[in-house]
Amino acid sequence: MSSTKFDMGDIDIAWCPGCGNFVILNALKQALVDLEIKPENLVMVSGIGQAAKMPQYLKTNYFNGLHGRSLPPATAIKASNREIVVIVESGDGCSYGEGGNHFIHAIRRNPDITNLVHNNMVYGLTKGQASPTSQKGFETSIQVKGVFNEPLNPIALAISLDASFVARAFAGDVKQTRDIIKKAIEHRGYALVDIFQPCVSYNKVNTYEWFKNNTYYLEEDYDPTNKTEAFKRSLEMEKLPLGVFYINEKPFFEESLSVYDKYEMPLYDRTPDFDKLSELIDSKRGF
Amino acid sequence: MSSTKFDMGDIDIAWCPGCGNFVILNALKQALVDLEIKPENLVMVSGIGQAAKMPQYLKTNYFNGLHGRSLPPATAIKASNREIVVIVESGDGCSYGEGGNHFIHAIRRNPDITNLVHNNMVYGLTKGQASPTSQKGFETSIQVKGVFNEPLNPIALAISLDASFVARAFAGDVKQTRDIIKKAIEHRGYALVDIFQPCVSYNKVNTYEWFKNNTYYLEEDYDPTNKTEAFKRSLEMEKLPLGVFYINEKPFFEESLSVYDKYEMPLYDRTPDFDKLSELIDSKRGF
Amino acid sequence: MGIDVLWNLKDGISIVLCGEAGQGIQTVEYILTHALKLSGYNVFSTKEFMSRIRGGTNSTSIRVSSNRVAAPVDRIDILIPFSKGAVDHLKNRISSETVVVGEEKIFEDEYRGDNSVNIPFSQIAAEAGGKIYTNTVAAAVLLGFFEVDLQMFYDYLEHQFSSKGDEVVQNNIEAAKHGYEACEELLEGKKLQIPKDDSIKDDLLVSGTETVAIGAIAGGCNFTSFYPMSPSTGVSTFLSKNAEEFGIVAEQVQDEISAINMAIGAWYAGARAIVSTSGGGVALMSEGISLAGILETPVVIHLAQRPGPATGLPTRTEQGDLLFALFAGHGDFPRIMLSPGTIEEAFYLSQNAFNLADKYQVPVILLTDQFLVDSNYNITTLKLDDLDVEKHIIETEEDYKRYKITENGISPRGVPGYGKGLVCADSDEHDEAGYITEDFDVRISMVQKRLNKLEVMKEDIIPPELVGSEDYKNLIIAWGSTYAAIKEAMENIDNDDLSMLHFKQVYPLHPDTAEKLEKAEKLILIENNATGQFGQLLKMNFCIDTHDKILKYNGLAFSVEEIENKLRSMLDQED
Amino acid sequence: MGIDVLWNLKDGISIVLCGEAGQGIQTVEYILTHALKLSGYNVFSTKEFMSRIRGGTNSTSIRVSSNRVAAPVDRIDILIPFSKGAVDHLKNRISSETVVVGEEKIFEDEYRGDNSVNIPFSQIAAEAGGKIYTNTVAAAVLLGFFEVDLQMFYDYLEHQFSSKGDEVVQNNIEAAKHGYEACEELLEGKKLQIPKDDSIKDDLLVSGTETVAIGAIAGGCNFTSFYPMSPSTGVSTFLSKNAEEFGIVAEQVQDEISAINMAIGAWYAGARAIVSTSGGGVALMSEGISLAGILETPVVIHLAQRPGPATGLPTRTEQGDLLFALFAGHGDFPRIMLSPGTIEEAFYLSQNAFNLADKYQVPVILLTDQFLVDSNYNITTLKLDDLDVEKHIIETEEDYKRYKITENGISPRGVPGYGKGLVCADSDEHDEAGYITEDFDVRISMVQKRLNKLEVMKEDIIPPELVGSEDYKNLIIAWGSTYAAIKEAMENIDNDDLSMLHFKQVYPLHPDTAEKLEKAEKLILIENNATGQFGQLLKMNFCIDTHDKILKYNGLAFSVEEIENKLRSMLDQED
Ligand SMILES: Cc1ncc(C[n+]2csc(CCOP(=O)(O)OP(=O)(O)O)c2C)c(N)n1
Ligand SMILES: Cc1ncc(C[n+]2csc(CCOP(=O)(O)OP(=O)(O)O)c2C)c(N)n1
Ligand code: SF4
Ligand code: SF4
Ligand SMILES: [Mg+2]
Ligand SMILES: [Mg+2]
Repeated sequence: MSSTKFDMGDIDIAWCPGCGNFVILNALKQALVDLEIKPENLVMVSGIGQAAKMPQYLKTNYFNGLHGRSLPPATAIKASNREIVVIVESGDGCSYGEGGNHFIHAIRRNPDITNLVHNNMVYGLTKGQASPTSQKGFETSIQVKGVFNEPLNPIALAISLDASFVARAFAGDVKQTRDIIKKAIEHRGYALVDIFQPCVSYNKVNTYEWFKNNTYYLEEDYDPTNKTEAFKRSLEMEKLPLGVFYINEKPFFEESLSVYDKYEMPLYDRTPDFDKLSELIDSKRGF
Repeated sequence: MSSTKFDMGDIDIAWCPGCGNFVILNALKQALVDLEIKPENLVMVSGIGQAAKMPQYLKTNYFNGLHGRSLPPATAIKASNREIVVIVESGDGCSYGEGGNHFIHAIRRNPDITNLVHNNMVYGLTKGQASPTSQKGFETSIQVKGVFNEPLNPIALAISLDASFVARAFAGDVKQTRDIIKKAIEHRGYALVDIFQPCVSYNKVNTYEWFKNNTYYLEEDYDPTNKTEAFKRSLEMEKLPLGVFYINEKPFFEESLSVYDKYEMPLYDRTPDFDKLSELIDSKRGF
Repeated sequence: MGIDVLWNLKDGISIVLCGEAGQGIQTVEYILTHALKLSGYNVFSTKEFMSRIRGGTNSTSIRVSSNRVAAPVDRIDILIPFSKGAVDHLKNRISSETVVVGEEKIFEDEYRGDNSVNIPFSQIAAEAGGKIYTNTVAAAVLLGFFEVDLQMFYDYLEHQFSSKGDEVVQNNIEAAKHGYEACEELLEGKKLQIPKDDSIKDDLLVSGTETVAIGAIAGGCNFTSFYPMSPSTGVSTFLSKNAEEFGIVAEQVQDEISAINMAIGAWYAGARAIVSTSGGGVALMSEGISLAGILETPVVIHLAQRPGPATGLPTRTEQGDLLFALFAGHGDFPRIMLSPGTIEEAFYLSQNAFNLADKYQVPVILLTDQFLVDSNYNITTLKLDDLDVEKHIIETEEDYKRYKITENGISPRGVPGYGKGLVCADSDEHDEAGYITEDFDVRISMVQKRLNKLEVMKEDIIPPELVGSEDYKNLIIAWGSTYAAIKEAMENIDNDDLSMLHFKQVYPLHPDTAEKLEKAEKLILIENNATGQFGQLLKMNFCIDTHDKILKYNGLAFSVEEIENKLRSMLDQED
Repeated sequence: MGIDVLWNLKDGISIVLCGEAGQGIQTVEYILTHALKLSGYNVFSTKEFMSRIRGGTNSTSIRVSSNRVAAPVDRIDILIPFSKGAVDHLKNRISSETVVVGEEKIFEDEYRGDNSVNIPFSQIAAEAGGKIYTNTVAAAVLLGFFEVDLQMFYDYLEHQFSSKGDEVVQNNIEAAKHGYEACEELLEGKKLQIPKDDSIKDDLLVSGTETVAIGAIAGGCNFTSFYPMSPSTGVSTFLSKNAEEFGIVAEQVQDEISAINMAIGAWYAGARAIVSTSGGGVALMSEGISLAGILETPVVIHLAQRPGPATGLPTRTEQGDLLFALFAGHGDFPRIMLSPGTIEEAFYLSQNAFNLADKYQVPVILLTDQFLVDSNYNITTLKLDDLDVEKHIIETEEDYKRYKITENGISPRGVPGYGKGLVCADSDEHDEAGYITEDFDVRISMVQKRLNKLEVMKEDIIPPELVGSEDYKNLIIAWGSTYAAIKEAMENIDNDDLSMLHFKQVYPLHPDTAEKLEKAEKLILIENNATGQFGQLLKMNFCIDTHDKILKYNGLAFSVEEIENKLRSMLDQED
């Protein structure tokens, strides 16, 4: 891949050789370049995990917070400075396990951010336990008899909550992944991209091969604005569809914030109006 | 209503006169009597809120835990003693706000418990803030310009996660509510009953009247085993359907627990096998 | 005796309103305190109430006084019962001097002391147009005891009810008139002789909740994320209501974990954020506080304490979260903890919290409690003149390093999008540029850099206030909201050897503290908790133990008499 | 010199394996330590590794010794580099006595001291069938230094690889043979002269992780809910693997909040539950700990510490969560905190934690750290004979009251479904029967009842261990996992005036502690954290300050030499 302004140069990347994360990194960089986003104007927000190391490998601003807690700071960053592009990137455990409550409520709140979830169906960084998306029967050091719980279907869940943009990608395909990411970033409102990402170290079931054999792209003429249809497609299990499942253009969070009614500038540039505050204080002299 | 073995006698109930919670209390007691459940054999588990005071008003065992945290202890109680009937009861804020992550993962785990959510579309106990199910535009002391967020649709969400039993009731109708609760308790696996509950003090929009005018019962011949259909019905907004939306019989959590493979008795009745443990320890003497 | 016992009162009077939740006692309180303040009386009010919306028994205690007062007393001069059980609820506070005023049928079966008078509030109201005017009648009756400008009251009613139509306004005014007249009849034209002072009319009448929130706005707060929790919700509500006016992003979120992580994100982006919560909320925020610690991101946390553990007594008061808040969050990192003694201080400390957080890039915890936030009284003003929103944000250069090692340990803080540099913040241990590192030496330098702030911030530590003479033998140690009750008790005792050292900054402690403690022969610790947590903190810091303790933990704040009696018996024992 | 420097070693040898994550260093460690233990050598191993799955540079330090050892040393006698950068990673520990053994091409560009020998591991492996046998070669080479029964090794290989087919087994054995021969050639038939002891062959070779988990099972643990988090995950993994065999409900849950609330629910229902986590997890559990406090529900929490704040250094070690854990959770309530000094103690304390929790109905926190849980060594046994699973559950009567006020404050604990009574547990303040109350007097009695346990539990406080003479002048104060390193350093120094007081129970502290501290002229605090947290705790409890501090907080455990040197210079200064 050609060099971009987001390249970090010769750094040590802590991922395993062959990991799907490398492809996602490339796809993202390409998307950012294509969209002409400036590094200074981007904040990557992540939780903790292998996927969550992503921001370290791009030359840009980042906020690498707590495991499971990437969406709240991301929402706040965007609300504090609308001029910034905010991309949240984390793993399936981080996003749907520890971070599950933020996930469902971020969908409801609909901030204008992009959420890339590296879904390797396993906990990578902590060495191979099941994640919320691990498939039934998946055996690990902990789930010795295989996973019993129903895997979480993030696509169906997001659609059920009427998310603004819902897509699925596969890290085996850098081009389409790049394109889906681009659409997600361009979309105004909360955009989820669940990315199938092979983990070569801990997931020997859901491999590149497996994903290739068990996925296909939604048809060209697929209409992503029909919710029930989108839901139906999200339930397909025999072969898992890839692409943009659902788009639901609606007002996004920052549009609801009165702070931007009169002024454009980000919050860091503001000071309180002491005259008004004096008035408020004085109002407490009366009834 | 006739007296039951669950009656507490002449106690001071901390709910407002006219609150929908009274009806739910009655419906629940009737259901318990009809199902011939013994007070000693039942554990009510709740979070914190007005709805969560319910267990105080029934003569039975209870575990009144933390706000938002009713499902984890409930799951554990059932797993520790399968002979006990476990009913979780809490408000919409408790269950879908603070407790959102437990909600989605309890659905996945599918313990054999019943979850009654008193959905008054408002935070009662903390005096009238919006809850996750508050409708758009709902004005409160905090949401002074009305609620902006998309209300959470618990029925759609539960179906999207393939919950085992999903129903909605309305506290204006004690009989049907009782019957739905009975079905939920009888169902083996996680059963959600979202109960529309008028809050006469803080929700002046979604009143008895409003619920009456805006709901109807699913048809007699409605088939609750069709997931896509159930989802579709869960999206109906003009009039909100009541009844059992979705039933999906599947193995429940306690069936996956090897502790009950050989022995029936609850965990409190067990002691570790020191002979086996000696063997385990001795195995550490070799390679 | 009846009403006559009241004529002895020269300095002030204590009025208690008691009834069920939902009966509108707070409306009566509001009218009474505001009308009296506007008539030139000092007023103070405080509430104790149950965790329910309707029913139960709640009370509001109001003091009207010649001096400024800010603390509760046990004494009740006039008790107005609004519901059955009200008089009984307060039986321990009823003395032979207490006059119960109200509808006899409400309290006839209960112990009501020696003096009670029947004023049929609801009947008067009914005559004026309906029982719904009962609160207006009650307020008017109470105003009848004082020299007040009634027109002001009528204006208020007009303003308040104009949206409900002329009839409602007129009925209210009618009810007020009749109530006032009923009182005049009862008093036979006499009035209470409590001195007024015209200058008071111009005072502010505010609650702790309001001063915390106004302080936040004055501190440049433009972001708040919160989850409702008694007794902290009022601050969030106030900020939400004023969000549009003052340019604040105010968002109720799904849980406290979101609240703190949002607030930290907001500060990272250059906003000034507060989270307002109670102990249980801070428990959930503990990991987030630790995050702020390693990110060196400022954040302001308002912790309005209530009695724990867990849900505890949700609407009551306690100072039980001091040590918990001090160590909340894993690992070693510095923080600042402030705890106002008065509602004025609540304003200044809340304002200052934002500057301190920004300057030192640490979490600042403002510890109040239900008593403080739910108390109201008149104060002369909240001065903005000398206050500054001190921003410590820099415009970044291309080679900007967020965690640059500097002499004093504080790395200039950039925000994304302002300047040419990149701002990389990391919850893992990181190098100067913010990237994850496992280098052992870098780790050491980062730990030292963070902890070094405890040194640097010494210059800004708010010294404890010495109340009383410098030549003390007995020194009371106190912090936070107990200030006024102790001070008033001390004034009553009037003992030259007795002073109080009151802490407004409870961590880090001022370095001169040890010296001041050592000067005393006897240290008397007064805390509204069960284990004397601040005493433990003093030991931990200075190896100095207190000799006596006055602790209270039933869910109520200290009354003046309680402290006075305990102190007197301690001081007596000495002789 | 080369290999010859090794012949001086009589008491023991320190071997370090260093390479990338994923290279299988742990396999070599496993073979080596087990084969040597089974041959009659004392062994100890400890790891330091990065937070990544492949790549980077990790090392495992192994000691083979005539005495039992349980602490790391800085000294390296034999260093086996498995990857480029390995030798460099350890350059500070390489001395003129260090022999680097391995493939020259890996370390030729790095500083490797004066003695290195080339053994082409991978080439030998290739000859035996492929590079994948490199680890087997390396293990065999290392075994070549010792007197070992090779057949045992071959049996292990056979057992280990039988599922992969005969060829793999044969190739492994071939690789092992060649490796061993290569070493014999190098040593010219000589062997290290470290004394063996046949009785060691029967020892257990276990890690801290294993002893904590086995202790839990011995304590009757039959429930564990957890969310993975380094370095605590091993305990959860062990329990999960043995869940079927020992009748344990072992469930990985969605987050730590679920974990603690489940565990509390399980105890409520009569199970015996543990949660295993690290500091960040306990931060999230803070509210749940407070819940256990007011419910008076027992719960056992294993806190395996790692350096914070926040994510910090996820795979490293520290003792930085002591004060945080002590005060985690809002409100005042008692708890017990245990911290093993050795892996045997980890077993006994883990077992005991369940009995203590059950007896006193409080949260019991077992504080370990990455160093302790990831260390392995041989111990004679873990004795079950004297251990009891002491259950404190009663069968309830019809009028059962969960929170009955009793003389000592402990209310007999019933569980639902066992007996005729009802078990009502409430996170609000409650009356004896468990129902919510706001009665002020009941509140006081419940607070006192809960806090009174701190008195009652004194009888079970584990006294600190005095290591060294009773007649000390200088007393080292330590707690938890630093035990062995300090003890060995003390043995090396051999100073009669120097003793150590080592705490295994860190809260509440044994009442005799003050007396023991006061006896010393000088107190030397040794802690693996930046602020001397245990020292602060001592001050808080006894108003006694320590004089000197040895603190370490770079993410690594103390080595023997480090402590020895620091102590020597402190003691020297004295003279
Ligand atoms: C509060 C908390 N709990 C647990 C952890 C440990 N932890 C770090 S990453 C991780 C899971 C990673 O899985 P995932 O999010 O799927 O990311 P991946 O490594 O697979 O990319 C866990 C459990 C943590 N850092 N913080
Ligand atoms: C951790 C925590 N946060 C906040 C609260 C305060 N709180 C108590 S009940 C409640 C909301 C109640 O709303 P809901 O669950 O809908 O129940 P309702 O009262 O409407 O029945 C809140 C926010 C709490 N007790 N604990
Ligand atoms: S463990 Fe899995 S997810 Fe992590 S870097 Fe390796 S291959 Fe990728
Ligand atoms: S506040 Fe609402 S929910 Fe609560 S008791 Fe009153 S009516 Fe019912
Ligand atoms: Mg993953
Ligand atoms: Mg509600």
